[in-house]
Amino acid sequence: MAVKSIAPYEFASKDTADKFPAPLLYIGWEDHKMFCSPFCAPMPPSMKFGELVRGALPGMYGAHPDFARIDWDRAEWFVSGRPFTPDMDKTLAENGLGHKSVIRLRTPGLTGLDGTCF
Amino acid sequence: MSNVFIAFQKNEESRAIVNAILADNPDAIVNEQPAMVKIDVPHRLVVRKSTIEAEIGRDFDLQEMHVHLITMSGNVDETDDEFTLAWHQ
Amino acid sequence: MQIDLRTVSITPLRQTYNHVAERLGADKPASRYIEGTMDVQATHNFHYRPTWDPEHELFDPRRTRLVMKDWYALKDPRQLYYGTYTQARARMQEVAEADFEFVESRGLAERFDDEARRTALDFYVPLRHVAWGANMNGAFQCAYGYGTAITQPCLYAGMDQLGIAQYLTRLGLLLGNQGDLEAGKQAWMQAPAWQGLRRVVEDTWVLKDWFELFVAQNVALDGILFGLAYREVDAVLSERAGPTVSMLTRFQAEWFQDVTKWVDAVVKTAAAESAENKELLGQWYARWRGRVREALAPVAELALGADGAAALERAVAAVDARMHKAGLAV
Amino acid sequence: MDMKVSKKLGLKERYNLMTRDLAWTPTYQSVKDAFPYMEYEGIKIHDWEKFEDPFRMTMDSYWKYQAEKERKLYAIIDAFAQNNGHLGVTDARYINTLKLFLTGITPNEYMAHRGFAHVGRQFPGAGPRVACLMQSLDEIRHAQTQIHSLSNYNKHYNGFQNWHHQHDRVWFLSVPKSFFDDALTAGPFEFMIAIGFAFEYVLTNLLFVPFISGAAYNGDMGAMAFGFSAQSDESRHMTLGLEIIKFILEQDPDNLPIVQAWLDKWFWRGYRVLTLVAMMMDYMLPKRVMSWKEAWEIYAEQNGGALFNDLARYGIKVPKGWSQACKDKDHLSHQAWNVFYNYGAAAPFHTWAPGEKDMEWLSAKYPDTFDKYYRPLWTHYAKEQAEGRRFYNGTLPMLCQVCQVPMFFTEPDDPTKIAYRESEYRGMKYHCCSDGCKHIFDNEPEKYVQSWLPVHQIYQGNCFPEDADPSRPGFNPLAEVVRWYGIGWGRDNLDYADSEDKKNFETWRAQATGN
Repeated sequence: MAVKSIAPYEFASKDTADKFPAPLLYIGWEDHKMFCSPFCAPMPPSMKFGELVRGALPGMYGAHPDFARIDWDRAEWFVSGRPFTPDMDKTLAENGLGHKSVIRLRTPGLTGLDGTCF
Repeated sequence: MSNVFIAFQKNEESRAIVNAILADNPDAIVNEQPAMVKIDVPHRLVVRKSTIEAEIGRDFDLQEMHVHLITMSGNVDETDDEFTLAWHQ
Repeated sequence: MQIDLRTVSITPLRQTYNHVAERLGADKPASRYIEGTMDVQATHNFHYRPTWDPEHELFDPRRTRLVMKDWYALKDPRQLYYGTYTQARARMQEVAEADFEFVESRGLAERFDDEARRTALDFYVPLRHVAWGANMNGAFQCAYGYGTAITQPCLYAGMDQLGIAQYLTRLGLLLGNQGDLEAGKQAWMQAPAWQGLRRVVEDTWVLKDWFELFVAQNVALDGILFGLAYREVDAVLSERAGPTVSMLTRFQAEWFQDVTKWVDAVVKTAAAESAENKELLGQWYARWRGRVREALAPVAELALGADGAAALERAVAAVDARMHKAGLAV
Repeated sequence: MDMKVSKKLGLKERYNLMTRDLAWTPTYQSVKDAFPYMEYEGIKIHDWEKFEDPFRMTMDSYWKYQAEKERKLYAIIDAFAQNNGHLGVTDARYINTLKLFLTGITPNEYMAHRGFAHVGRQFPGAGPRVACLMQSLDEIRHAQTQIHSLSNYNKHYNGFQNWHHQHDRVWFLSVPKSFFDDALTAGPFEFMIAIGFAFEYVLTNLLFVPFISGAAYNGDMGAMAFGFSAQSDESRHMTLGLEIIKFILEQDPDNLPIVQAWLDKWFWRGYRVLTLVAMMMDYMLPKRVMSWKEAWEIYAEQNGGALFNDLARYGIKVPKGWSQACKDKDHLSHQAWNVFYNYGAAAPFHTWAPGEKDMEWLSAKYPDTFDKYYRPLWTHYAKEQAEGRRFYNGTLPMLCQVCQVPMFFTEPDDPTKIAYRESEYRGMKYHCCSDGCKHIFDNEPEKYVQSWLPVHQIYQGNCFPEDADPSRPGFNPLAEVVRWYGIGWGRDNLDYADSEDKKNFETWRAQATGN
């Protein structure tokens, strides 16, 4: 199905990659809905995945008591819902992440405040 | 069976309208809330001009009811003498 | 515990909304007209283009060739917002109701001069369709215009025209019967005298420029037609057969006075904005004045016979004078 | 009192002469040129005369009754202002619901006004034209009476003053704004199903009755007066909505699948907007009327159920997202208020964690879910706040491409898992919060690629004041966005506990009770 319109109805997406300082990456931490929604942030494609984890995530998630308890070796990652094993030393682009990719982090054993997934 | 309903602001005139509705619809269920009164009736509700007029002692145009209405549910049919709300199924 | 809140003397933090204060140039109390009108329409960051007009934004100043730096300059001197609008019209309708009641209860319609009755039915009854056309156009201006200051009174005027169509319907039923309404519609659809006017009305329905439509409908057509119908024809019928018809059309006569204040103010402000606007408004007025004048000639004759032409010229001259005063080169 | 014409004529016949009989089919211009938007949506209308007029009101009665309502309403508004009625409300937390109303609802009353003028011009049928135009008039009434009623609050409390500016810009206000933009940019028939039927008939009770009853419960005579007065027009609107859907369905069997698809879409779009009402009812009212869940059961499940039962004779089915919406009722408000607690710095009203008494009520109203899922969150926040660490989320959220709500909604059968839905269109990914929104996107991607998503716009650099300099050291993007929103930092936003509103309200109330 497509939009029904009286005349041609084609408009460029408002959110193509060229309009941003860097491609957008969406990041969610499973079972920690205290951060009410996944995050959205521009991330340089040249950034190493490890830098994302060490550099960006603490600022995003550090306020949660579980964050300090994460065992990063056991962390599980997903891209668009599918399991994914990131290479920490490779860049986001080399890990296959592009504009508007969604990654999710699961930290087994950590299920939020009183186990409520918040 | 589904209910139709109608709700009015609470005031002197709607008090009379509500009384008329209760007289004409024996199955009506009244739900009083602050500043609002809601009436549910199974299937069909009728508001009669003549009953309201008897209640308030003057001529009453059914369209005057609009001033006090809050909400309602059901198919409307309006004539000079009657206003009805009904579900057809 | 009974608290008497009136005894508390509070210094307000602010007097009005910020966008209103900016327009007033200071934070001071604003009228309800101003608070309920200024900047009420959304202006930025529309999400989607209309599927019915993908060339434009949902609200888009480019739907007319007229250009205003600030569309809220087109204020209504009557300061009508919904509350004052309905209360003003309720007062007028109360008077109209009393007039209809009086004509009916005293049997004035039955005793009305038959020749004058024929003229009144033949002339006024088809005008209910002109008013219907005006209602469509008021809706158009409101829907596709820009800025609440102008779109708001456009809808009010359109709804007034619906009311006028309904008063004319009652006039027809009071002086005649349902058959006279049918005959009036028949004349509207087929009688040669009415075809020019019907063509004008239908032509206004396909105008794309809403401000040109404002000039065509509210300035030219309303201006000339109401002058003719509710001054010229009314005066003749009144002289010939007493004030019965004047009573049944009093709403229209009062309304025309009221709405003229607004229409003239809008044209004046728009023309004063720029030489281009003035030029454009002048062109639009010239075009529609010519069309309406031509279309009304047989209608004026139908009502007034040989005197019709002069009456129509007076009605046209009155609008010319208004437009001249509003700054158009007429 | 309607127009007294010949006594022989009944109400319907009289009204016919006053409306339909005025119209004619143009011959000097084609019907298609005079009514150009009637065909492209694929709806087939064979006979506009078959439309049943909902209420047969002529303009003179309209003016008369509406003027009477206006006189009464403004008398109350004036008295409320003169008597400092605002100091009679339960407490100043309540006033935040009014800020939400003025910024989120009022501008959309205005949108409805313009939308009904548009369809009221475009329909060739005289019956629906007149009903639509009266509704257009009513809708500007609602916008203005709200602006006027809340004007006095604006004089004494923070967060009302920039409603116009904020409506076009602030992140959560793009939720209701995009909803109305979506409806107005659709074709005239879809607009009628979207606003006239789905919104006015199916959902409006859930929006207004709780707000107005909330005002009544919390001692706000002013808001109660404008709310009830507006509602008195609503019965006309609801009836128009119901009559128009029946009319379209009766006109041609081919209309059914189109209408059903619109119902599926607009039920879901409207339900997402109601998220704001859910949290208002359960969390923002100091004294609560009923829970969101109870309101949903009465007005959606019972009443909506009866309605769809009635429409089944036309082949209409309950809208697609209905059963999910019914499942959500135990969770929606709690999850939604957490969003505003998170982003309380970026909203022009105050937020707070519910206190112990509030939580007792929530626990009683939501016995299966509140203690199990939500109480620990609020307890944690309260503890953090007591220790000087009131939690604010400093990173921008991912938004749904369609409803534009931050992606907080959980899977229908698992309230612990956020739902992610992804589509691809022309080589780009688009993300939605639910099957409902994804379905809407997939049906009309050309429309939703245009969405002005506030978070993305911030990252594109479109949401900073002109004098902001992102290259300056120490540039604080969030603070600059808040400035661009017209939100006074520390005055209009942040926690209620530290607000000027709270302090002023308490001071003024103390003046009323002492010397």
